[in-house]
Amino acid sequence: MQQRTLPYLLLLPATLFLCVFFIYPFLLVAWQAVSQDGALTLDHFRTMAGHWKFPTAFWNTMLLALAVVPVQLALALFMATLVTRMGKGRDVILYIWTIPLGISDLAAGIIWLAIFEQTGFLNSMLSGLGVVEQPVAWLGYQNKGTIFLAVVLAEIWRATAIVLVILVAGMGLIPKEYYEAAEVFGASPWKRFTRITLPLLRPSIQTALILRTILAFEVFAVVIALAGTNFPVLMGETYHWQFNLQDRHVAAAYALVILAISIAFTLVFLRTLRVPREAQP
Amino acid sequence: MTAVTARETAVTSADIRKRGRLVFVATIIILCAWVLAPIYLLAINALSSPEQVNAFPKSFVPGFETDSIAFFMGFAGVARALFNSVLVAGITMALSIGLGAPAGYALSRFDFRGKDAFRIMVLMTRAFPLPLLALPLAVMFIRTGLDDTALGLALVHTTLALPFAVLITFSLFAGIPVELEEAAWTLGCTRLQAFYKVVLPLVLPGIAASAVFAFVISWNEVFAAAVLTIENRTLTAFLLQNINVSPMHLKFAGGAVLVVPALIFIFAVRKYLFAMWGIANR
Amino acid sequence: MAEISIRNVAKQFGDFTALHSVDLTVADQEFMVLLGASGCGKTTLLRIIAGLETPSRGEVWIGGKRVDHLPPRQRGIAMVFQNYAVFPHLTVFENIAFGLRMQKLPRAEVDRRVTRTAELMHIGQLLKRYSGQLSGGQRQRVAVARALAMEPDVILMDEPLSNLDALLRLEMRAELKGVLAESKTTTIYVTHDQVEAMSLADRIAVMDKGRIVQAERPIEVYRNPAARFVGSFIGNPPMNFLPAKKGANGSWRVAGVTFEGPRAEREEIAFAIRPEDLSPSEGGLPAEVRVVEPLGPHVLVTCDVEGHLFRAVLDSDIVLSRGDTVKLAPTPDRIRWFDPETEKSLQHHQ
Amino acid sequence: MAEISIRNVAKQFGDFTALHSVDLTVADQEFMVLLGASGCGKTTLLRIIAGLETPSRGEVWIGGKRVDHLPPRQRGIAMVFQNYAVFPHLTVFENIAFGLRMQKLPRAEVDRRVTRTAELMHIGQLLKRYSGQLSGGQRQRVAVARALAMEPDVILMDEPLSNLDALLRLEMRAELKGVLAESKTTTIYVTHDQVEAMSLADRIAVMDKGRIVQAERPIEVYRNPAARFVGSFIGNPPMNFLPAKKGANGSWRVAGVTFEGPRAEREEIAFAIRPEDLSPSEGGLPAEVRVVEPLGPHVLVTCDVEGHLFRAVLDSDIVLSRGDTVKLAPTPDRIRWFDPETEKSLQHHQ
Amino acid sequence: ATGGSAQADILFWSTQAAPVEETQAMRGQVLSGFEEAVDYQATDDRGPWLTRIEAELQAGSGTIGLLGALHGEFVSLSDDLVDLSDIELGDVTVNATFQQLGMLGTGEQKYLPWMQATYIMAANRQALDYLPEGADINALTYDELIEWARVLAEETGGPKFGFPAGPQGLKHRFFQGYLYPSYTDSAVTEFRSPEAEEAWNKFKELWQYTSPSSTSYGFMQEPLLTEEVWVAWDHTARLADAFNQRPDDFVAFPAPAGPTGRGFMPVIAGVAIPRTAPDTEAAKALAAYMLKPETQVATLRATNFFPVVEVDLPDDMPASVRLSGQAIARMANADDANPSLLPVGLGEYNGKFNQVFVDAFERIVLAGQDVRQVLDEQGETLRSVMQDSGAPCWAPDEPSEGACPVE
Ligand SMILES: Nc1ncnc2c1ncn2[C@@H]1O[C@H](COP(=O)(O)OP(=O)(O)OP(=O)(O)O)[C@@H](O)[C@H]1O
Ligand SMILES: Nc1ncnc2c1ncn2[C@@H]1O[C@H](COP(=O)(O)OP(=O)(O)OP(=O)(O)O)[C@@H](O)[C@H]1O
Ligand SMILES: [Mg+2]
Ligand SMILES: [Mg+2]
Repeated sequence: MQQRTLPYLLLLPATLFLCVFFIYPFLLVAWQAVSQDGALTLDHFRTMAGHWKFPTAFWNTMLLALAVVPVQLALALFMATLVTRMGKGRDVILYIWTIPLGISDLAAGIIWLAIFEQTGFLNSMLSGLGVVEQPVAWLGYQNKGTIFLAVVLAEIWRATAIVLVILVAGMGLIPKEYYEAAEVFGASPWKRFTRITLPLLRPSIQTALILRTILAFEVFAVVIALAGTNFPVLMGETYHWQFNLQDRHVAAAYALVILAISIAFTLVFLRTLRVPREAQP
Repeated sequence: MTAVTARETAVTSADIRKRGRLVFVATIIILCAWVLAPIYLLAINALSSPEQVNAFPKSFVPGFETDSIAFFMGFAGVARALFNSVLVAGITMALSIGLGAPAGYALSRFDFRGKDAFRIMVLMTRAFPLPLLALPLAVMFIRTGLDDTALGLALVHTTLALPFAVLITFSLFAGIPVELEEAAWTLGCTRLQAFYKVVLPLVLPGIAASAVFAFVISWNEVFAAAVLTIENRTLTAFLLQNINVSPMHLKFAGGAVLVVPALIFIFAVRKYLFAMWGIANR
Repeated sequence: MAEISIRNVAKQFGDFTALHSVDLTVADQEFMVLLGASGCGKTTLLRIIAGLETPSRGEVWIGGKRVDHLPPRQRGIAMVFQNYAVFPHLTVFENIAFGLRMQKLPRAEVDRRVTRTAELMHIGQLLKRYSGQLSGGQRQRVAVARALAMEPDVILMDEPLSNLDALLRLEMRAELKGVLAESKTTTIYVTHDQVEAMSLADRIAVMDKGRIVQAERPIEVYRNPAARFVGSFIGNPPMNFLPAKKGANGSWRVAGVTFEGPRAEREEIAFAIRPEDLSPSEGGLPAEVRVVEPLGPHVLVTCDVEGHLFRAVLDSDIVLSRGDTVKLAPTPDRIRWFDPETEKSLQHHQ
Repeated sequence: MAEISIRNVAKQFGDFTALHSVDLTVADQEFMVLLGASGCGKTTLLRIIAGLETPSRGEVWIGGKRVDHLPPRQRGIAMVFQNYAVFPHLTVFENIAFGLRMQKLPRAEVDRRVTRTAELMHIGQLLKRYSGQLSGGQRQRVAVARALAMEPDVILMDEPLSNLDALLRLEMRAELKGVLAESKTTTIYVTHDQVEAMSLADRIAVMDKGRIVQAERPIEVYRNPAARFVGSFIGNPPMNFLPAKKGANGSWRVAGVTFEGPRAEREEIAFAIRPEDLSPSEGGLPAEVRVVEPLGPHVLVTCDVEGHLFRAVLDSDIVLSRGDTVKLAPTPDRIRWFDPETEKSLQHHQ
Repeated sequence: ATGGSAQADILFWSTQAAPVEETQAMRGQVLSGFEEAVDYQATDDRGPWLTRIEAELQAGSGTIGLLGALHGEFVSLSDDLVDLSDIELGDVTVNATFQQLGMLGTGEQKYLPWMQATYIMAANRQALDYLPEGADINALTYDELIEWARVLAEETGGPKFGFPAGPQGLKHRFFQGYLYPSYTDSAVTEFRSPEAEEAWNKFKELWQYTSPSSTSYGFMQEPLLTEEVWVAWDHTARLADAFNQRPDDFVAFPAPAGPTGRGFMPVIAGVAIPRTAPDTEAAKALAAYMLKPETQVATLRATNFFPVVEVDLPDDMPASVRLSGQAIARMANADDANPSLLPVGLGEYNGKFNQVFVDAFERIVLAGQDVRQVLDEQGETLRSVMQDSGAPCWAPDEPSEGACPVE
């Protein structure tokens, strides 16, 4: 019957919506990246790529995503597994773990800055314990390593909850009977995790990974708060070109680069974590 | 196996269980601490006087000074901004679920051409920096009169929240046996009714997750809110957009004022987030 | 009027053909039982009738109306799924009431129907439970009750009693038959329990590898299998087959014994007899006993007749043991003959 | 050595007591069949043995070792789940291989065992499919194959053949019995098919409402039910019961006919006879025919004896129809008597 | 009038006085005196501010009545600003230089100067003990500053000089208006001169004794208050909190001098009216109101920005006004004073112009790249910025014909 048209009907509202509120403005902006005074040009990309900060920003962004996303996934999986084994009090624990969800990246940046800044809580604690005599400049420009670490920690703290919620919701849908069968057939808790949870959770993992990776490529506020300009990232550069340098063309080029790497990673996740139709429950 | 070794194994395994339990509880506590410690620090700072905030070494107990918080609460228009925020977040939630859930359903139940293209399109909205889109959107809104309305801002926030709604509902719909739906069809449901009566309750966690994300995204979004609302500022645009250039104690107080409602919201929906019907039989 | 007519329906799953051109008509109010080996396509056929699966070819008519393009809910059917599909988020009561609520029946009527069907299925005391708190058989009964409560024109049941104990099943079977007859429902009922099939069916349709081989009254199917498959499939234990070589004057020689048989052009055909149509008697087929199994009032004797497996159900009084040789004489009018190539019956009236 | 011993096990689900103090010992290599009404606690008992459910009370011993606190995987068991629990994300091959891979068996051995058990279950050609592409019966066979491939000490099967057709079931049953005997596996097998129970079991344990009522050899259970429930539950159709009033000289009057019976202090006890132990004969119990159902070689006659439901399985030659009156004489040594209060057998040797 | 009131409010869209307390003060103490309700919306984040106004300009209709921003922020909007020369200011005397700047190199009054500030030095009194022999705090040289920073770093256990090099920090102004004029008497022409090289090397030296957290400082008042830093350079408004909270613990003093004088630079904020303003007349009235002496004083209290019109300051001004006022006066009146103007005529290239200095800083000081090479490369960038914008030189560079050249 409508079998063939139904999916399109279902997608229609979202598609129309996105066409008006995303695709249209997006095309306008994208056009700026590849044009100058109405003529096609790649100059803006050249300007962008030629700027001395571009490679740093690019690799910093990648590095950050590579450091943050896998840890978040692992941590969230771990937490979600703990959740499924909890009895009483699960509600409370879950709530606590999802608290960072409600905290904006700006606020998270403030919080973590309060920890890492020179007169911050970390130094207060360390000097209180007598570990250090002088407050350490964790975020000083020479300490690229600790800056990176601080950003990674803050990002992990802030955004693991998103992954956690997606995974916990997904885990709740896995019928217990499969765990029971696996258990009877000799699977240790670890094996049950790798052989049952992970494969059956594939759609949720895929979703979480895609969303997190995309968000990781857009990280901005936390980095600015903690690292300032010491740790340039693509999104920060985009912002900078758009508003401080007021070169919308180059800013749009940056945005397209962010978009391109996001799509590339998304495609990888879509392919590698695909669940064949026949293997769906 | 002899009885002796049997007893031994029984004992040791009971022991292991006890130890495992301990490790389990300890891990949970550590993780809770990891999450709560920064929040606690935020609370300390928000509840301290400016001097305490700027002191070194810092105190790890709050000074219980509510001046900074009171400063924000005393702002004229806070109540209205709060109302706007809730309104915008509410519309965003409704729109993103209303638009996203059907799309997620289509992605999970059908194989059709353009499926991946659609997914990519949805994700692009998330992968493209919003500040660049704000200008054309603002122009469009000013021209159409959507400017400075809760609906207008909610539309933009929906663009941000929609990918979450689509993907999350998709991944959870994929876990619901089609057979339950089929049963509903044979019992007189249209596809839509089956969706609402059978699928939706079962993916309640997914819906709740999407709702939370939509809410939180809208709640915390500053840029579009700052550009697209003037009279009808949201609380975030009202308080947060200048927080970076405000003195420390106000930064924290402002942060805290913004965090609390979001936490209340999550608290309110938490039980749906993890509602489990035991699709499993037992 | 809810006659079901399936015309030339086929179903492919990728390369695999689950149904080859199926034709079947179920008369209004008829109780049709579908029997067939595991994987032969019974569920697929039901799903096509219900509209849950689109046939690759062919037409489905219900009540004189072509329904191929109608969604399930507009076909006036109810279905019991092979694995129940009880909604996990609803109580038993709400599960049973589900279809009724869809029809917007008044609350009192819903209550009445739910209570009635639940009582019928002996799950009246479980109405408040969720499916996760039910045993397998209880869940299955919820599925049946849910379909019955609908009082549909057509009901499709896919092994609805398979998880029930014999006693309950016997009861349920009787109740079902009564209720469905009373409500004038046209029924297609898949079962693998032949006793059930025999006692419930107005007609039995036997399926084999995606085809319907015979669809007739139970006794016909049992006594006069249209094809060798039917004979071997129906009856527990199944019919025995032995090769018959052409003898003189249109007679056939089976394991050294001569029988009158049909005229046939072939040199060799198949002789068939049901295990319970055998009795020990001189002049019978020589059989060497392999296994003797008690079946309550009878014994099932598995023997070897000229290298062929041969079973007989004999009175339990007869004492036999492994290695004995016994002569088993078939009741003459129960002997059937089959063409070894087409596997069709050689005297079947069709 | 894998003797299973269940001692005083009870299980509560909230207010509901699914098992009351169950005691059961299954000897090493024994094939124990568990029979009981739907919802009586069979699955719960298996799950407790497997370690999937914690008993509220009592102990479980396997192979002389107390296993209450061991996780399922350390109990040396395999299980066929009532609803199969075939992993949807694995092919049939990988499903069957699952347990073997967990044991880290060499690849060749895994292949060998999977292929062998798959062939045994007639699903050799489906190895590449996913469970979503299987019919109900096929899925069930995958579940059985998965358990068999483990070659465990103890195998627990929860209605493993319920979704198979009679023929296949007959075959599977024989194969199962053979394989399990060969591998010296201790088996607990839940079924509601009494023929299956009779032909497979070394012993049958009959459960009623969370209690084990009798656990003895099949023929004992059939012939000498320890309790009225057993008689009425086992046998298809079940045993008939009629009230018997004390007559003169320790005889009992049943529907106007006098029988010798046990000595008992009571004024009224229950007379019981199996339907197939009746034959039409003068001096039998007067029965009014209500329904006549053909069952292949026999007819099931449902009658009314003094207002009580009464069934008889008679030769199909006898022509009867509704409303006829027939005298049904019980075979004397098959008559059983029960205490109406305790419902225990009045001559049972225990 | 705040957040939300009647529709007729004049929307004052500003990048200044963004910190919440200042915004509050602007609304409550400055604008409440105006006859009509004013909706004062301030954001420090250039993004939303610019996006909004550009959107209104593109859409051709808007809600913004009055724009408040820095000189540099108006330059790119120049074409879309209404001429304000017809505003009746009465007997108010506006600083002529600033008024001239407000024309943005055109013939029209694109913006009216609104308030001014500058950058000065601040120090914790404890630091004064370490002042090098013979150094006068009110007439420091760069060498003395470096020495002072060195002594502080060595004797107090860690660097105590602080510099706002964070993302919100105004570091580029230091290079444009302080370091370059002090060493090269130029900001553009001599960008890559040997003197410039020396200047950068000096700065590198200073940086050695600069708190490494400087790269995250936006406002120096906080590190001063936490005593992470004892000596700092920053915008007066960004030091105000320190002075106000602990007036007795801090001193304010002029920026240091170099070989070519004591370079310093004013900060000018102005008010302008976009062509899309809903009610230009009302906006003009508001602009005029902003320039009234009373308003200017109130603004000073609220924002720590000084008046641009002639006023008599009352005595009860906050500590910050008192302290920085003195320091500014000393700086401006110093014998070697070498004031720079804000860039004019850069238009949309304003940001890129600043970026040249920021990049030079990041490369030379933070990344430790070769000074000569960086100056050559950044010099090229600067040259193309100047050429593309066509902006002529401004003080202290010699006036030029056409685009200001980079030697
Ligand atoms: N989680 C639960 N909560 C409450 N009652 C339960 C729960 N699980 C099972 N029961 C009840 O316990 C009883 C025993 O269940 P069990 O599954 O063992 O029955 P069973 O003998 O296997 O029945 P069947 O033959 O129908 O599968 C049933 O009456 C069932 O309703
Ligand atoms: N999605 C599918 N893809 C491929 N083959 C399928 C699919 N669904 C069913 N089949 C095959 O089609 C055949 C018919 O399946 P069907 O479920 O109709 O069998 P059935 O007669 O109901 O069997 P059972 O008695 O075991 O339930 C089976 O051999 C099955 O393996
Ligand atoms: Mg089937
Ligand atoms: Mg069960």
